[in-house]
Amino acid sequence: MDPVSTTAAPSGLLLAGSVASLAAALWLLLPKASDTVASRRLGFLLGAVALSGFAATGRSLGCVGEDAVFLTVAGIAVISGLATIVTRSPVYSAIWFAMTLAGVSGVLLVLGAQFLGVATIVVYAGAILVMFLFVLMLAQPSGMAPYDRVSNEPMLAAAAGAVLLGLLTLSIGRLSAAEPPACCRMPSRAQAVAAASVVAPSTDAASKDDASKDDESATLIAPAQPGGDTGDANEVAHLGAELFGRHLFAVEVAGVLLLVALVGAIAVVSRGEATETDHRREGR
Amino acid sequence: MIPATMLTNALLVGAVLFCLGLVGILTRRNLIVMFLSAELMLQGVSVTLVAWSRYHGDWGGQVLVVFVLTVAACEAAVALVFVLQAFARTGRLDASAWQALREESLPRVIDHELPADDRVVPTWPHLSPAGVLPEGDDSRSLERDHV
Amino acid sequence: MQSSAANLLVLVPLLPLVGAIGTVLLGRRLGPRAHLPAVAGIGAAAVVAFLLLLGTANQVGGGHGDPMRPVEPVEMISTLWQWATVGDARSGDLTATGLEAVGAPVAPGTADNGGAFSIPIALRLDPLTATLLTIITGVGLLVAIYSIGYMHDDPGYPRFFALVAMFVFSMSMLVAASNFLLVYVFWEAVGACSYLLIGFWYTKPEAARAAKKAFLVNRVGDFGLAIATFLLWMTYGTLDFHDTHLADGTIVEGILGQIRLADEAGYVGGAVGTAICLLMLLAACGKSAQMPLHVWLPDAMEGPTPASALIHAATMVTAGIYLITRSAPLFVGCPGALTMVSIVGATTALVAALIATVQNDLKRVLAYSTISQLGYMFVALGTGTMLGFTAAIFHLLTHAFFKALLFLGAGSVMHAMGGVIDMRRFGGLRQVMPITAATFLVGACALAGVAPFAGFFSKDEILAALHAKAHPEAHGSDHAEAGSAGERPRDLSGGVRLATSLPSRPFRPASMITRTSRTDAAAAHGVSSGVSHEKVGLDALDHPSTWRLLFWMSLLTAGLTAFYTFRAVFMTFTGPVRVPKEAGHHAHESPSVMTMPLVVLAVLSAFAGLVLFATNALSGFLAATPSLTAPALARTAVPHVFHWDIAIQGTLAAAIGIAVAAIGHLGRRSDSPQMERYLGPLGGLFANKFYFDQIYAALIVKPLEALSLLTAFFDRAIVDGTVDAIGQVPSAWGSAIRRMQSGLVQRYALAGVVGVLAIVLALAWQLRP
Amino acid sequence: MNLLPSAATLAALVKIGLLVGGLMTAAAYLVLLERWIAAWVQDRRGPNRVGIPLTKVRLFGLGQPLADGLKIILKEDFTPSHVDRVLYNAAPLVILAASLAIFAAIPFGDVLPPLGIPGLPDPVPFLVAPGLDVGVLWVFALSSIAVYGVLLGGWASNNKYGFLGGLRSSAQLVAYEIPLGLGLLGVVLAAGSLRLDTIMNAQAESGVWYAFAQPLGFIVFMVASFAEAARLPFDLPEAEQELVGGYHTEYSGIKLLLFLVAEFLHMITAAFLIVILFLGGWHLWGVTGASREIGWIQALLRFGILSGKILGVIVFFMLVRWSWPRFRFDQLMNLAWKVMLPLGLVNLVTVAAVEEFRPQLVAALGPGLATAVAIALPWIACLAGWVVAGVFTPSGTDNTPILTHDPLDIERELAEHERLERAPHDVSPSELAGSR
Repeated sequence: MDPVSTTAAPSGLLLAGSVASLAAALWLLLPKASDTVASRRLGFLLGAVALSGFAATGRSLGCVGEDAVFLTVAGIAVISGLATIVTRSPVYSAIWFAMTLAGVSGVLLVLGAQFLGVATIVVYAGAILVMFLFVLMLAQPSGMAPYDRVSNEPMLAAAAGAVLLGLLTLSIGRLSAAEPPACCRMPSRAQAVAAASVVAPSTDAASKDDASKDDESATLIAPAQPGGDTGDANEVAHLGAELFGRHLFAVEVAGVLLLVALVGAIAVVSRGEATETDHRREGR
Repeated sequence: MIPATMLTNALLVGAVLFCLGLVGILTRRNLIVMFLSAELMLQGVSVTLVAWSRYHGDWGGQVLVVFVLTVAACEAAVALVFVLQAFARTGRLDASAWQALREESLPRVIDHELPADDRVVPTWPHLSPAGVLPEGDDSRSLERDHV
Repeated sequence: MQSSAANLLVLVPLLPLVGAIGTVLLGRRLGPRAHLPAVAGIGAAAVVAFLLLLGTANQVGGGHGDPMRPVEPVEMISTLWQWATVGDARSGDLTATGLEAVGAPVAPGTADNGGAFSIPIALRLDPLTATLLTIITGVGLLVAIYSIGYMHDDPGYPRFFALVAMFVFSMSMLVAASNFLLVYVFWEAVGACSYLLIGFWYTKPEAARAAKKAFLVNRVGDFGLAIATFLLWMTYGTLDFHDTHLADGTIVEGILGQIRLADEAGYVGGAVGTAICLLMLLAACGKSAQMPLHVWLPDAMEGPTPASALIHAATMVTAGIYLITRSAPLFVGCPGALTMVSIVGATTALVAALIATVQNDLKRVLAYSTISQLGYMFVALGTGTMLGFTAAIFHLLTHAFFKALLFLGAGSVMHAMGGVIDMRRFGGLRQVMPITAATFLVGACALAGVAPFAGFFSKDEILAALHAKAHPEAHGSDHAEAGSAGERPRDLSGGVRLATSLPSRPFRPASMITRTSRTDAAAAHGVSSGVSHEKVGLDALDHPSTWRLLFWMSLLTAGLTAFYTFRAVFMTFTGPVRVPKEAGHHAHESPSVMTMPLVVLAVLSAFAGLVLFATNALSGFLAATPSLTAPALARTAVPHVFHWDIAIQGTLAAAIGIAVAAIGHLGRRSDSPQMERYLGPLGGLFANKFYFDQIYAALIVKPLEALSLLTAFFDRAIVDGTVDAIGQVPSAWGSAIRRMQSGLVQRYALAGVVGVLAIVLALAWQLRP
Repeated sequence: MNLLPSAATLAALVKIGLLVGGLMTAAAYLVLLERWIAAWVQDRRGPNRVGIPLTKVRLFGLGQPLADGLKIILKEDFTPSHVDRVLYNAAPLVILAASLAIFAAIPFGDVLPPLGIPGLPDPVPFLVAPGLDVGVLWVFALSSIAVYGVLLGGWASNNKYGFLGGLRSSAQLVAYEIPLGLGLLGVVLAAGSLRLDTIMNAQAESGVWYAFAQPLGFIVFMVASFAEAARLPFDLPEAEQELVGGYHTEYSGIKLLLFLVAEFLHMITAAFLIVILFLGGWHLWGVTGASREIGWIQALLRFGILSGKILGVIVFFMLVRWSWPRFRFDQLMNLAWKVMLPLGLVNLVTVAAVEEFRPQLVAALGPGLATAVAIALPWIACLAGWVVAGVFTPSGTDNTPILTHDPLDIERELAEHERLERAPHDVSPSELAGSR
């Protein structure tokens, strides 16, 4: 695909319409005192309009065939994300967020970041979100509370979010419309690698070291590998090398951070429990 | 390496997720939903980082996402503990229950207009009692009233 | 000699200051001995002051004898440090335009000063200062010793002594300072001490009110001194009394420095000079309780009696006398102002004496007597002659003794009578407290001018000085050498004109006026016109007929003085013995710590006048004071003569007064019908003190109160209202904005997001393609 | 763009079909096997009657799964009125889908001979998603997705038994993922890859199964697998005596079937992982060889060996179920955090050290002796860890419940209950989900 799209720059009208409809949609969808079924339906409709408007503004709807998987997972991510923030029940919010995670994971897989895609599921869906659900269910077993049925300043926040999205879309659209600035141009080495990988996929210099262990040729579960890029056949190995090579210190720091968070969490919780047991002992 | 269209696609997805998370954290009052929204923003950032990383053929973005995951895990652990403590104090997961930082003479912000809970409360199945009922308050139900 | 004398001079104020601080610091710990630091300090200062007096007298030389001999001025300056120095205080233009517009030329020798302004903390020692220092510390010491007995039960015992010592310090500095600004500073300081001592029993409403009144009335005079000081600096470019030898060899001529004193034309006359002198007169009126600012002194008797004796009889009230004496050359340049001094003094003396005749409060009698005697001194000062100045100081000296004696005696009576001071409620006390009665009688004789007590001689000199002015021809022979001085060519024109108006012989002071401000003098006599006529009118007062009137007024005052003094003596100490019941059972003679100072003062009152007059020590000594060595003044020096005629007149007046008092009061009950019932309407006038307070209340206090109410209203309603309204603006803003501080974190976050969005939008708008 | 599915896609579809069919059948017959084993263990008769319908042929009761399946499918799909319908219906689907999707990354080894189909590699790996670089992580990811089925099913049922079962399950699964991962990490470290087939091949090539090379890791992984599969003695989520039926108390009919199938799929997954990671996969010394060039016979042999090993592990699972009593929940958690986690760390460190110094060992001792030392060291670590854990872990030695009060004191229970009612937030999660 041509990296520089030939369509005109995003029309300001379209963008403004998208922003307005997104703001209206968010406002209609967010929990409020004056909710009706009709308003929520209108909100959904407007939301769809707004998202398609943004997509059109982003000018990336040219090729459905190759991007179908991407569109699917991205759609799942975005719609679930919208549902996450507008659903009344926090449990449903969490479920929708899990769906978002699935979508994001899909997006990451499409982008060729296998490890991160799966790690997102493992870490977020498997651990973090389960803990959230756990707490939610413990703290709020009935599922919905009065404060879940109202929002804080929905109109202003929706407008702010929509305007921010409009700005981001504008800049993203301009990014693709314009010649990539010098800072954004591909490094020459990467270009060379890309060119080489198109000609002879198995001779990727970067993956040669691991070729002995790499029995399978480059057939990935993610169908969308534009350009037959095999640079990530050993994605995990590369990422690991990067992590434990250049960023070793940062990894250590992150490990310490995890440890500190763990100790801190346990300290706060166990202090509460200590009082509990004290109370009991006193009662005996 | 990914083409520029894929880049913009992914960036757009990231931007949408980020903004949705932003709106969520600003509007929703349930502490946990607020955290979910924050995580949603992190997801948007992660998508953006990975997209740029793949576009440039540079691993830095993905490394950063790994750290984002790490920090998110830490944040979740600590935040959940605090949410639980907050819940223990107020009995609610309401962010608006914490207003102590307000101006001294200002009154507490109270929701005067709450939407009616329009869900149908189902009638529960009742079993005929067997054995001796313990002495106690009949009005106090051990069941949850609804989901 | 100079350095050691200067070092000693520093001790005079320093020791009482140390005593005051010591009393403040140690007062509570010392308890009943809290007087020790103060008394020790004052006593030491008194010794030092007496030594200095002797030293100065030694330096003056024989001092006695020939007044015709040109006297070498004796002056020792010790500059402790520079208090403030300003390179060019005058903007330069002011000398060129401001003063010329007034019409007074800058005095010669001052223009090159360049506007430099410096205040040296300089102390001076000259005969006048030495005399006054001795009086201050001596009387202060006696009063302090007396107070040990008088104040012994007072809860504010240490405070009293601290204040007394502080007052002695301030007063010593006032007379020892060699700079008008320092004079002003300590002028205020003694005022403050006076205020604190009058209001010593501050829980008593009358005392607090009297203190306030004294302070406020004094402010009027202080204001005059402040303006006078400003004018002096503007006119002479310096405030120092003495000449200053700068490091680069130039000499800054002091206002009373020897260079300027030697120059006949060294002093500014005319409008500016008269203004300065009148403003100083105003200041002196305030401090020395002269009309119309005398009203505070009688009320000041609410303070402790020793304080009254020290401050409001012997020392502080003489500050005005000192100021005028010190500024004598300035006054001599302005005869109108001089005459005003005499007029004010004579009027005050007469009015106060009249009021005193009907007072029943012993201390108030003495207070009005003080006012009257101060008026006497002013009359003498106003003559502008050497004789007048020395007479004034002489009377000051003797008055300090006998008035302190009388006050302390009154205090002794009051002490014994349990605080009662109304003469009608007791009588015949000479049998109860003989020492007090005897010493009081000595003091009364001195005050009344009975020969040979001290008052007789000093009063006689004052009357003589007046007589010389009133009858210049009668004293002509004494002015023989003055005439030749007046015929110097530069003085000729004015002198001739004045000579035409006074054909008998040229009058020296007048010729001096014509020299310093000859155009004004010319205008005064109609030769040329166009300059202000008020000044002419003022100078025109300087006429023998005026002085004749003043002489007779003084003589009348002398008679009245004798009358009211002996009225008080008779009412208090003669007749049947009566003691008020407040006195209880301790109506007895005061303790020796109180009577001893009385005796000392009585001795001084009895013999000081005779000794000083007979030896002529004082006038010879004072003549060495630089201020009094101005040529114009020195020419008025007369040989030491005892004027029999005037003495006889004065004694006659006193005798008449005493006789009338004896007829009215001797041997009668003091609560019997009084003399004033014969006065008719005048009695009411006297008893109400000539309605001064009422007039002030009506003319000044009431309008001021109305104005105050108006301005208060303006201040509170309009000024404060405006300020409050301005203050309400941010407050309103704040109360509007702080509603945003709801405590809801999400709203804060929303505000942050909106702000960031605004910034991003602005940036995007700026960076748009 | 060619809209026709490519050969790879077609192959994937074929594999998926084979897998799903095989797994479903296996699940059904594993139920029968379990009942047989239960009967055998308890010395009674198991199901042995249902044979071919309409005939008298019994076939040892092999028809029983079909009959059971038919019955449960044809039962009324009853949905209680008080449930959250959406999640109630979604939960079994989620858990089944996750359980099935795990198999996308599980290799059956090079069990197919070269087929020569264009567009496909030779030999075709029997693996739905070949080339997935993160196979192990994929397994992890989907098993954690499966938690949602349990959690949501329990919550959506709006039943306190179901709710507690769901909570217990989630806590248990999250807790045991860590020892599971630690056991796995040793293997990953030794093999140098996250791909399951690579790990399998590594064992075949060296001839040393990781169960022998890393005994501690094997034990930890085994125990954690039991817990992950919620098999006895770790079946706390559905402990019948306590929670009626656990998270699927309110389920019936085909939805219950889905849950049960998913449970068996979990067990199968666990067996697969144990075999692939620790027991050499299709490798058997002297029988299969390690070559990648194989013929049909070799391929079938390997498949048979793999299946046999898996069956053996499953039988072991079932024997354990009928041999051991259930843990208490606090014991379960203690085991996870205080025993398994440290042991897993010990294993990981040992393996890391051995792998780090293996080249030096080989250089110093020669290949044979080096391998012996590399095996001996983890065994020493295993024994030491075992002893230390046994000495220092109280819950491992003392199984009696820690009673803080008389459990029969009704008054106190009521007071406690009232206190908790007054301040429900004071209950800590472990307390709520605990033995009380």
